[in-house]
Amino acid sequence: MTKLDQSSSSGANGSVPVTTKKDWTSDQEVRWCPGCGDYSILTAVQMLLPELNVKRENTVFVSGIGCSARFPYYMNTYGVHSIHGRAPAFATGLSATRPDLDVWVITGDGDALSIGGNHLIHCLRRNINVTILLFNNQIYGLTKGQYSPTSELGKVTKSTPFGSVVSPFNPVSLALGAEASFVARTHDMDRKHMMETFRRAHDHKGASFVEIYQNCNVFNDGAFSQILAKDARGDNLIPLVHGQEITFGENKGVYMTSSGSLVIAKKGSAPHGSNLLVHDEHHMDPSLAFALSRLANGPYSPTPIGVFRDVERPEFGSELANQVVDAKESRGKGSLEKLLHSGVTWKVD
Amino acid sequence: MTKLDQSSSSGANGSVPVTTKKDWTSDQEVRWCPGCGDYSILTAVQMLLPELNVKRENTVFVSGIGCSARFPYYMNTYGVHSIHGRAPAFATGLSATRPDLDVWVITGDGDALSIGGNHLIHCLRRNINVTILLFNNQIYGLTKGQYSPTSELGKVTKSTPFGSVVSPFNPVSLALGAEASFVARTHDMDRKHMMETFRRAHDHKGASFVEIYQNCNVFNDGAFSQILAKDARGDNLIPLVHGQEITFGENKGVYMTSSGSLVIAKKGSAPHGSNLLVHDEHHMDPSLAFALSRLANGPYSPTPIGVFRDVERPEFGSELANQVVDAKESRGKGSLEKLLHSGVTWKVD
Amino acid sequence: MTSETHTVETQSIDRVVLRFAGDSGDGMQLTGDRFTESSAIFGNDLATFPNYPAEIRAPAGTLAGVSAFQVHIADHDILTPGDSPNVLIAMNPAALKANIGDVESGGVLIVNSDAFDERSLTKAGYGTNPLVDGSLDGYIVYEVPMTSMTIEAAKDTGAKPRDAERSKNFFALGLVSWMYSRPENDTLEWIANRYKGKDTVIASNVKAFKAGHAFGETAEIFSNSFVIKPAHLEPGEYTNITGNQAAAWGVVAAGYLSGLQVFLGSYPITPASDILHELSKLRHHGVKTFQAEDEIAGIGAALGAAYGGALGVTTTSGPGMDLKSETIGLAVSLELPLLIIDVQRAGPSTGLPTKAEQSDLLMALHGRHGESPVPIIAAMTPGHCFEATIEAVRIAITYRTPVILLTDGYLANSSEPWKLPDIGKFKLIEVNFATEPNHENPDGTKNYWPYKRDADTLAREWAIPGTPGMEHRIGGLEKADGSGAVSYEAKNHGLMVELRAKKIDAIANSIPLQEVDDKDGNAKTLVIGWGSTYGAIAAGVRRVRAGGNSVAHCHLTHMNPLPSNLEEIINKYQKVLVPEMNTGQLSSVLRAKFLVDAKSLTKVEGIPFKAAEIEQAILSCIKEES
Amino acid sequence: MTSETHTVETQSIDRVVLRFAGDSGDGMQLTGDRFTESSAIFGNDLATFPNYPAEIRAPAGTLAGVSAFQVHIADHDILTPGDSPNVLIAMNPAALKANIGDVESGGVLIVNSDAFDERSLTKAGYGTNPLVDGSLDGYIVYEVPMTSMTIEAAKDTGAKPRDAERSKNFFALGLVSWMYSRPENDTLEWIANRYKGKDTVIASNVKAFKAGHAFGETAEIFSNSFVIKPAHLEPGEYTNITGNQAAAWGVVAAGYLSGLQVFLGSYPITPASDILHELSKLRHHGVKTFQAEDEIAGIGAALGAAYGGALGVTTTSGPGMDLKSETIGLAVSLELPLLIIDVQRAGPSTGLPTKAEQSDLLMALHGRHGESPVPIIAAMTPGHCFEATIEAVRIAITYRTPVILLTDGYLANSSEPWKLPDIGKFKLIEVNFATEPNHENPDGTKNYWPYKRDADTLAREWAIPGTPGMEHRIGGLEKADGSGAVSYEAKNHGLMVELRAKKIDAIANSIPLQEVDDKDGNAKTLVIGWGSTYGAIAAGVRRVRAGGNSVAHCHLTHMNPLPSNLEEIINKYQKVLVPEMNTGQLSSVLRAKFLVDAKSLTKVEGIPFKAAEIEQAILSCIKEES
Ligand SMILES: Cc1ncc(C[n+]2csc(CCOP(=O)(O)OP(=O)(O)O)c2C)c(N)n1
Ligand SMILES: Cc1ncc(C[n+]2csc(CCOP(=O)(O)OP(=O)(O)O)c2C)c(N)n1
Ligand code: SF4
Ligand code: SF4
Ligand SMILES: [Mg+2]
Ligand SMILES: [Mg+2]
Repeated sequence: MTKLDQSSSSGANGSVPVTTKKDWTSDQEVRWCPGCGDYSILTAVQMLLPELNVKRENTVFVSGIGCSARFPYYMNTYGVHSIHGRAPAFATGLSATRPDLDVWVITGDGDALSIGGNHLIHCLRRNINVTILLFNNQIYGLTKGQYSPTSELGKVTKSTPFGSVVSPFNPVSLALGAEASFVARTHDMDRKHMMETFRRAHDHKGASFVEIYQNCNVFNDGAFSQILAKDARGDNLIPLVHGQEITFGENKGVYMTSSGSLVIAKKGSAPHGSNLLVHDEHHMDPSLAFALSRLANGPYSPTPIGVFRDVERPEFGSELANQVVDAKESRGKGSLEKLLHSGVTWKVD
Repeated sequence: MTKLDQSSSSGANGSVPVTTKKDWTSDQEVRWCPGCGDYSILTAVQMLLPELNVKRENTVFVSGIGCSARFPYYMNTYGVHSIHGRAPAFATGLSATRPDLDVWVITGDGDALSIGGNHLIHCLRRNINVTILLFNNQIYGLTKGQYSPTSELGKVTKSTPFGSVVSPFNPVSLALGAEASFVARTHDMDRKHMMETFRRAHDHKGASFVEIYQNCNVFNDGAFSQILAKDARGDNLIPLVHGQEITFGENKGVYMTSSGSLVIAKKGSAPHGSNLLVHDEHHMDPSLAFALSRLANGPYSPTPIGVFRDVERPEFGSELANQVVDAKESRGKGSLEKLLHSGVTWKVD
Repeated sequence: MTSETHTVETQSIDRVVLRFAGDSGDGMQLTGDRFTESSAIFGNDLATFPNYPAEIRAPAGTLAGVSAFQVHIADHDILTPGDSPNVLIAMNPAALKANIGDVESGGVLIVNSDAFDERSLTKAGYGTNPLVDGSLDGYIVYEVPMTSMTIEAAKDTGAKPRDAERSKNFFALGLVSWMYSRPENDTLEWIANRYKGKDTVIASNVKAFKAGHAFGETAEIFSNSFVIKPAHLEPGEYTNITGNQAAAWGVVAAGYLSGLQVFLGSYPITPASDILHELSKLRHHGVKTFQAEDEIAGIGAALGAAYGGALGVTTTSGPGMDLKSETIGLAVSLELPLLIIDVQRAGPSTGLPTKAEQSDLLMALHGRHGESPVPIIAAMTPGHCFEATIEAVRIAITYRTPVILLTDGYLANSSEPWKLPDIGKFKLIEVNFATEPNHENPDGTKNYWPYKRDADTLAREWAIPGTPGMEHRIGGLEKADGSGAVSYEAKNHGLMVELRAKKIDAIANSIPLQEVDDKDGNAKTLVIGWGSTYGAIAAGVRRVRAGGNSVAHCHLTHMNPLPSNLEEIINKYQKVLVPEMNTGQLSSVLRAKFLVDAKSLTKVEGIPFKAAEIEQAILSCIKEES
Repeated sequence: MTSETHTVETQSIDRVVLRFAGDSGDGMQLTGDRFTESSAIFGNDLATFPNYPAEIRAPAGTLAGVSAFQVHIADHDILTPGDSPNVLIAMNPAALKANIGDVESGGVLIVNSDAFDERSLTKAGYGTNPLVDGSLDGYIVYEVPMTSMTIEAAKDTGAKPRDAERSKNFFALGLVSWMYSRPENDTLEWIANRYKGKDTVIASNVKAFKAGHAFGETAEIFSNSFVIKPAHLEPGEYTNITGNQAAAWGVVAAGYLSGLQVFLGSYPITPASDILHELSKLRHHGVKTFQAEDEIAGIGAALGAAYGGALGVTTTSGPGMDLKSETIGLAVSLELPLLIIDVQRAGPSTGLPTKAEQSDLLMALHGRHGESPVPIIAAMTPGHCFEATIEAVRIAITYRTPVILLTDGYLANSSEPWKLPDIGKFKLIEVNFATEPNHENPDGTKNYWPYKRDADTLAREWAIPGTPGMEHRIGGLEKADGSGAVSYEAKNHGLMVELRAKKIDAIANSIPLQEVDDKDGNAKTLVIGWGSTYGAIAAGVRRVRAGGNSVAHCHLTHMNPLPSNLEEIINKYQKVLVPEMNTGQLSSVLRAKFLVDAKSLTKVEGIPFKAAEIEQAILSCIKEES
């Protein structure tokens, strides 16, 4: 019988072998539709991992159910394809007991925001040490095309043949409203941006939340084309870079007006009294990050991408581990013997 | 066999008899602990209802489980004490099929934000026509004192004897992040403010969300005393009034700085370039309302009360009803006969 | 291809089982559906079995990606989609490999020979080409270069070759339509309709279809075409219907029959989603549908609607049933009508989402904490889903109780010609909302007691919001008998548990006596089945009888309560055989209730029984008869 | 009150059943607990039964607000908290009214006469004062002005009268301690400890306690005090333990025995919350606890922890079990160890949250979609919850399976003197994580197949993250036997369903043979029970035997699989009686499995059986013996 010492963080201490994308690729045939945006996300992750100084055996991908949720099968790491919506819950227990592991959560817009919405917001609030990649294709792919919580108002799908009558969530706003300490957005057409965003998310201590605009070419093709078509990107992607003024396209920028609202304007023609905003990821107050998330009500007009928020706050697993250490120190390490004698006892002879 | 015509909104059209608080009070003995804040909320609602021009038979209170969830038993209206966390789901089906009813959802911080978090945010997003009163006592009352999603970091309870290690939700921020069209906060020490807030919530078309600071004098006594103690209120409650400058206490106000952050300052000593904020409930962009919700990270420092946001957007039940009307118009009213013949048919003789 | 016409004989046959198989992307379900529909209109009896492997799209050409559609057409009434196909149409090597094992020996294989290149063979896991290595010697093989002929046929349509190629399923359909003498025009019209607005697609599909048809007629490789005469079905008007569609229509019909507004709260899940889709289309019938955030909200909203006096319905499959269990318990306690449709799929957990199983019966009976009995109905055939749904709603409304309707993935997607029911034959479902106070207080005032019961049905009197003077509060806590006030009293709880159980048991008084099919009255072995195994069991029984033996068959639709005469029936037979697509769930119920040594025949492979399997099992029972 | 001491006789008795009853706010649970503990330390055998009515605080003085605590103390080993109290201490009219019906006729009533004013009598629903209207004539009534004497006693402590009044439970405790000759010092120390820092409270409690004691000694109304000698319990060290505490300790012990980190993911719910509370205190034992957002997250996190190699545990009651069912199914499919503790309460739905029932057995067996068998263990007594928990964990780890442990609200809160187990007697629980590849590929390379099984146990080889070279992916989709890769293959699914079932059945090989208590070997009637009815059944059996009759008793702990010799045992008897606090759940299992005509004795009233009820039922069986 072999017992593994789970407390030693072999990931951080042991020497990490040099790997390539291939080492992180499992032998399973990838089963997404040809042309699906999931492929490029997979590639970005498989290309990033060799750069992260982590070991395969200390890496776990946990997913729910959905097309995106097949992701773990394609990674040559530990992986769990759990049940619909519950990946954050599963990952919480794993991360809380195994701080030595790198835990990634792979989820879809239905998985994370419909059935799994509660686990997601609590995972963010608690700042569980996991990296959450939300593949947002604004549709249910796996179940063949029903609308999702990110589908636009009026969307016609199998379950809404007369058009959906409800407004979508803005995943970034929701995450910020749920106290998330790391919130970012990227998209499946830009591998470099994905890799950089995932790296930042991975390196963040606590829960990291990344919304990825992902094209489902079978059930929702072109959902993002208004902003992601090659020639649309310049005018429609607003890159967020910490410490820099928020500008994009031709001379456009994001301004804070004197009444406290954000507007997009050309340099020079911004409203009187307004200031060009400088992006501050590390602001403890999430209000500005939230305001940025409201610039666009979906991928149909200029939309910020990059890291909205990255702040430090207590992370669940470490805090729990600290309580164990502290309690052992203050009350003495427990033993079965001590446990049994911890109440009032009496002897009968 | 009597069939009720469910489409006629007797509440709005029929003449509404004059009632008093007593008419809205059921014959059930109230079973909360003496001194519980729930009593004053009950009174506020029972005093408000006679003023709302609604009928008892068209009023339904739906609750989940918790001390607060006993509320419906004390109202002489229709009422359902459902299961833990699910009141918004139940109310959704009721409201969507019975637009003639006034549906109130009574819930607690555990009921609404822990087990029921997902239903809550989706109910808000969908703008279901319900009025949600969240009794936030920052504790689980009914199960005798475990911490809740609004309990402060470090809270010592039965389930966190070493102190909680997670940050609470800010219910107002969460609701705004979930696209809520009406968001307000009030407290159990001010009947007038409660009544006014509930009235506004009731009159709003779509989902209204009201957080009520409620004292649980048995398991979390004094949770709000830092801001609600009689002598603390002036300096710690920031009343939000639409169209007015946000000021409170002695000459204090809420300012928007030039870098886009909100600060509280004395008049005259506000940061250079900052503006005293004028409250606009009806701003479609929820960013400022969100920023206001971040002024305090819990009831321990100056906290806005009143209506944060009140905007109009499509309401689920009406939209659904419209689709039915439209479809009947465009495709002709259905019948069983038509249904059976709607596919390809052939005859065998 | 020559244009000269050679003569082929047209032979009359009584039945054939065809299976179309290809890549998930090849449109096999569509092809099968279309072939089915034209056969239906032609007047054959038929049964279908779509079988797609996975929830996701597997890489083209792999075994994992194979999708198949089996259809059985006949000139007489048939019961199943057939045990083994007589004809397999295989669009690529993977489709051949995945399906060849099922084809009858000596059967016909029509293969798309263009697809048998090196790469595709390897992908399918063939070491050598089966078309040349002799491994298909026991079959009649027709190699047809479908891809190239399709591209050729479509070359004038303006479609790019890559797009044109996608019409090859219509080539296959054309060929098979010729072989089985199906009328061409239906299909041509259908194509024009379905692809309206996409002219190039219409053109290339039409060209491909005609080319396939022509190929059969002209190429000298087919010596026969066949005709299968219309079946002598009961006179009436027919439509072809799947189980999911029939269930959806059943819901709407029950809405009309009860006069209640229909509200569906549901969350998508295979293989139940099509009920949601179908009902979502029916706004002009006044149907409101709501795609909830999850299954709990789906049933929660349905129950809320029911509380308001609507016909509340929720639809799901296994994993969703797990999640609904707490709310079903609430509905039991509130005593409100609610229809829960569980389209069973293979479990446990995510299991095999597209495969059928009957493994949720015990969950339907016991899958909630506490003593919370609910009635259970099971549908037997695709068309029967309609009636079974109405019956479930009748019980729900009459007895104020949630009812679970069990169908499964096989019924859901399979279709059969379904005779449109005579609307007059359905009884109205009486709702009887309470509108007057029913209790007199000691002081002479009157009020409404929500838990006063009808003496016969034990159903409670039900008043809905909006009714003046009937305001009341109910919930999931135990209620005092009659008044419905919260009660923690010990004896009252015992009484309420008993009343709830008795009410469900009393339903047995309103359901038909169980029928037994015991042709000659000589049978000593009784086969008891339930749900979708009906066709296979009845077919197996026919075979046994055709072999000169006697056997009786009882097929249950009311799973809880069981028909009141079932025990009596069972006691008449020496042997009881219970075939189920699970590990013996009904069998254990019968054993516990009637202390009968029921023998289980189980198959838990995600696919239906074959008639032959049933036949064998019956014959072994018969052998053991004393 | 005079200070002169009158002499009272001290009479030796062998047992007494006391019930303390008062308002929810009166501290009756505390009083009962304290009396219990001092009796335990004194060496009596005992059993307790706390019974608080509602989850909420009802208005003072109403029937709904009455809280009671019953304790049975004896000089010999006893099995239950007693059928009917010999002595009732009633703090107000409501407490008297709610409990008088249970008191033995001729029993002793000690009432707080101060509380019998007009208002309180009306609140309790008394038309006339029972202390004067003669309705208590059949009892020995002691009227004690507890409130006023308490205020009087505490007047020098500085406590305001309103606060001092709250010490009146200690007055009652003092009086009863005197009556039953309990040592005073224990309690005085305990008060000092418990209220440390609140000097006024300590002072007034101490004064009240002493005043009560003195009152008994001095007031000339009590003619007797009693002594109940220590019981001859098995030698050893004892502690007084409730079922919830024992279960919590069992979890920690199992952690030590297996060497695994303990992780509890749970959501509060009555009556299970105390397990969460207890485990949350045990950080120094390395225990990590997590109050999740709901039950689904609680079990999800526990399963995640289990996947990482921790001992994953989740605790709940009925409604929470409903919600956990989907994840239990996932655990079945992942074949990971997981402990699920269901502290059963009265259902359906919210039901009676503080009352006990055994109505979740069939849910534990069948409450998930698909074929997903799980082992089930039931605890028999409060102390037995410790062992039962360890056994459940042993099975979970050894067989890589979720295990459901059933306790109930009665076990959860009742206590008994529990002999500390000899730690040496517990076997270590071998985990055997896999660390080396176990499969050789055709090309000679090796890798890890997560679904290779041990030939004996059929448990799969289990590697956890962090183990180099063992990386693998698993999920809820059906898996190929051995490799664990996703498989949609029909036969494989059948095989996996079978393997999972066989694995659970195989557990029967590792559990002890069922023991039967058939004293004289002459019994023709066998009583089979399970879970918390142990005490009542054993006591009933004793009574029957005391009456000169023979009866056998078997009490099950392993509910699934059942012990391998159970059928054989059952077949030895003519009659089988199955008493259960449900409508006959185990009974139906036994009927289905063994075709035995088991007779149900059911009680679904939220309260335990009385020994007398069991006795009666056995006697009627015996009468029918042939
Ligand atoms: C409990 C449960 N409910 C429903 C389903 C069916 N289901 C599987 S995936 C899915 C939604 C998928 O959408 P999304 O999360 O957006 O993933 P995508 O396929 O688009 O990547 C649903 C409804 C399920 N597997 N389990
Ligand atoms: C499914 C389920 N889980 C848990 C419970 C137990 N429970 C009842 S109320 C409650 C929390 C109450 O807290 P809150 O919502 O804040 O209401 P309060 O009592 O404070 O008003 C819990 C955990 C339950 N009844 N049902
Ligand atoms: S259905 Fe959409 S999301 Fe799923 S694999 Fe295909 S393209 Fe990708
Ligand atoms: S426990 Fe707290 S919230 Fe509940 S009734 Fe008592 S004081 Fe109010
Ligand atoms: Mg999606
Ligand atoms: Mg609360």
